[in-house]
Amino acid sequence: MFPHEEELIKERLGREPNEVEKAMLEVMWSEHASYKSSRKWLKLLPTKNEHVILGPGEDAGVVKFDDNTAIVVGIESHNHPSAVEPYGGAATGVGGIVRDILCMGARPIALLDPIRFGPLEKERNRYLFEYVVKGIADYGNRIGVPTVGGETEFDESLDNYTLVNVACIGLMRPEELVHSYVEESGLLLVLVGNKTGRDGIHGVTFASEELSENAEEEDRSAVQIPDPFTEKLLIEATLEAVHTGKVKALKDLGGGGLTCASSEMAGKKGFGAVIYADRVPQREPNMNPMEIMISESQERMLFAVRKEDLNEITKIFEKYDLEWTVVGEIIEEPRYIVYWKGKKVADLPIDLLTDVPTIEWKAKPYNIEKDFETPKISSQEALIKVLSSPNIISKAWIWQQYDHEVQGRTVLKPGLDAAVLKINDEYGLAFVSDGNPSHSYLNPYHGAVGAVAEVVRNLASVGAKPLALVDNLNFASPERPEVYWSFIETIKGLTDGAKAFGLAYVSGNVSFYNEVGNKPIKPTPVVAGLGKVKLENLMTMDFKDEGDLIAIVGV
Amino acid sequence: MPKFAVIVFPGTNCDFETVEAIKKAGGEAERVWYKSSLKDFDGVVLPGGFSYADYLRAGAISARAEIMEEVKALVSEGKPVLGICNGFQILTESGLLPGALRPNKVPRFLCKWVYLRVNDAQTAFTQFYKEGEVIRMPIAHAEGNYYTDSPKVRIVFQYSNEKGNVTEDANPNGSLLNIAGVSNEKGNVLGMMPHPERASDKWLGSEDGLKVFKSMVEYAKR
Amino acid sequence: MKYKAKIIVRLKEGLNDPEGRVIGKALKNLGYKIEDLKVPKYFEVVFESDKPEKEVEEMCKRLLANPVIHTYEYQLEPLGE
Amino acid sequence: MKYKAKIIVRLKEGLNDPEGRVIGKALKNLGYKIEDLKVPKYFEVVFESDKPEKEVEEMCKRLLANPVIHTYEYQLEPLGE
Ligand SMILES: Nc1ncnc2c1ncn2[C@@H]1O[C@H](COP(=O)(O)OP(=O)(O)O)[C@@H](O)[C@H]1O
Repeated sequence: MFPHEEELIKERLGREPNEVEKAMLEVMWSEHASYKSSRKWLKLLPTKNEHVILGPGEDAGVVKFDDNTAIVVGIESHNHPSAVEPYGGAATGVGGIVRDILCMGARPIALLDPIRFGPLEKERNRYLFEYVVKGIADYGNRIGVPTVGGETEFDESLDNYTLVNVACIGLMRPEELVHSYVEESGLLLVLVGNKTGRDGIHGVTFASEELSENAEEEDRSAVQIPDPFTEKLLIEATLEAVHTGKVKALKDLGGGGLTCASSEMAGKKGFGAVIYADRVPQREPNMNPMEIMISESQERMLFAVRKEDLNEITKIFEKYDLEWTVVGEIIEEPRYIVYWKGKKVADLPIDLLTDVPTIEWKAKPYNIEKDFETPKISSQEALIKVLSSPNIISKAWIWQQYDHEVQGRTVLKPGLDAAVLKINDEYGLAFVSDGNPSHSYLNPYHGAVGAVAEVVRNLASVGAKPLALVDNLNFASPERPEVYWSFIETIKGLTDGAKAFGLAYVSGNVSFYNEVGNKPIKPTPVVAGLGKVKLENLMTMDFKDEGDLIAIVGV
Repeated sequence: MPKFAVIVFPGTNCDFETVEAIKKAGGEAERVWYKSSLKDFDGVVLPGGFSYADYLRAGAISARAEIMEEVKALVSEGKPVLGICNGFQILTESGLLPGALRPNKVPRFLCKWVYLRVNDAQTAFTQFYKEGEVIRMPIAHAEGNYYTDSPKVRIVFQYSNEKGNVTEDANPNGSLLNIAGVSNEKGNVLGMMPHPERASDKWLGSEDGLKVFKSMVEYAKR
Repeated sequence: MKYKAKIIVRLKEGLNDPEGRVIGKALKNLGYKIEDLKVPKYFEVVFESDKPEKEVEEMCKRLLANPVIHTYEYQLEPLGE
Repeated sequence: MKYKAKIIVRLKEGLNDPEGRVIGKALKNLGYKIEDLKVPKYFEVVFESDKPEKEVEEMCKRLLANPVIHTYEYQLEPLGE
């Protein structure tokens, strides 16, 4: 939090926040939770058209496929955690986006993994690469959601670092959509899934003596051990609960933990919440209310249900051996109140948590485009160089570690222009992601337009008509004027690109502060797209018959 | 119509598509949570997935579940019991089939399409195939490396090349004798690592697997 | 009484061990002179029992080891009440 | 000189341990009174070295353990030439 924000909080609250309140505010006012540096610009993106059932604003977007079928889609980054602990970071990244899809009431049916690394010549980069892939494989495979495509890129600028983005789609009947906010008071808040530990409580946010005795603890708090076993049970139990029609609101616990999930759930339509923090099942001894409220322990979901339905819903959790607890209640008054062993330890106007002012940083254009001289090598040499580049070679080593066939829908499998999933006997859904950071670095506007165009071309290449887009914006510190400028240019490019094709963004994600040894990463917008294709019209890129003519179309 | 239980353990994940394949083959099928009973079923399928996340050894914990006692009873009544992938691992771990499934020779998960040679067309699950027939379907496993020292095993499927030759190159996981599927002596219990349910729809790349289910349904009618 | 059992489950002699081989090779690539590397499974179990020997044996036989491919050994130490 | 190192790699205290939890529960279901079950990683490495201590330390740090989530310990015994 910046000093002027602390001042503002004091002013709005009329007093100093206490320790627990301060911790919750720190989390909610963080860039990650509040989108304070990006929100203003994201508003430029087109988000509505005839395909969009629900645009950005909740855990994932919803797209109309046909009258009886809706597709839920979202994308997430897990860059920092994966750079520290690639296996756990990448795996929990998968877990997080899958729960985002799940909490709209949809069954997750496919994943894409755009991943980026430094050059493979270095031991550390190889380690990051191998374990990011293993983390995605182990998690996706164990929860039975196929990873059907992605992108893999190696670039000097990512030495010692990694960008791990994951997109997920889910399938549901439109009438089963569950929102992430409540529209009535008196609902019980039920926390389901894993016990809460000290995961994800960052050393940077607190004076260190409050957090832990030694420095290693702080590292440790940045990583989490993935638990796909519990996640799979959560998927099945949640869908069964949703089918009862008695889940009034649903959210997963991600960044910001219980504080974020419950305050957003309550505050969106002006309600409040009371949380009894001591009721939260704890994995570690001697946890305090602050730790419990902001812990980012994985594989947890928050349900809002009416009192009279509690029994029916919790029986489902018990069937799946999932631990559940009523941790609080929705109240009429728009306040956020936390109790600990009968004592009130936090009491804030709820909008102080959910209504965070935006920040506009200084933006400064740069121009590094210059004329390019064609290297003087033979075309044969050039061809071999290109074909043997890790960026071009087959990615089969990766996707063969992913169960890309589970659930029995994968019609076009990894290795083609886009994956296609069978949705019914007649139609399939095409799914693809693209990004070109080197292009974006040279010219962020054109790089972004290019990413959109590439998605659209890849969808068209398999015979699909584009339906909707999501975007994941991986950038360095927005406090760097050049970075902030490139971010704004990127948004403009994404906007114009989508408008040119009549497309809308239904969800997205922003990840700032991606820096390697104090050097900013290249602007890295990743765009993922959905398309609808009649199975009979499917097209693949292989040449079909001898004697067929080959043509190039375009400029 | 014979009715099959498709048993769902915590972490099973091929249950829905397995039910679909059985229905397509002319049988009735129901997902059955592992805490329930197998009364009124004419056969059982243990589908693929990661029961108990493969912790300890793939299939080890599910094999000790109470419901496996009922499965054993059905087996001795002569009813068909099919284990696919994780289901195969559960069958060996529970002693219903001899041998063990060990980590692949390259100890990583491997998902790809393979050819299989049908070595035994006399079991409850292969009667619609011909001996020596070559079929195509995907594998997706990390522990599919079959090992046994028991002579009491019928080799039903072997990894082969496109022509049906059982070669070293065609062996994806290091299995003894390229074994991809085995049955008990009586032929009413089959375990196989490849996924016939993923090769039961023309859009998914092959319908070669459907005959496993058709054979099983036919057998259960007797 | 409470006990702690340290249980090691090994592959039977003669069975190949892909996991040990791969990790051994990775260490060789890092420059070490590895002659052999094994990755037995190892469990530390704290449990309450009147007949600890018998129960540890059972746990190994019934679940922790697979007699087709494994042998096992263990150490048992009393932890008090 | 040749040495054998027995290396145990543990998850740090407080971290979620789904594997230990699930296996422990499976033993409970079989009727044992399990209070705690852990599944540390365990390696037996035979290697040739002049500075065995230093090299085992390195192997742990570089490959076998991840210092962010693991602690490790080892025993080293000389095996002769
Ligand atoms: N990390 C990954 N996971 C799964 N599939 C991948 C991954 N990386 C690349 N692929 C697949 O490899 C194929 C080629 O990818 P890419 O080189 O990015 O394609 P193109 O250059 O044609 O856009 C695509 O089918 C893509 O989905």
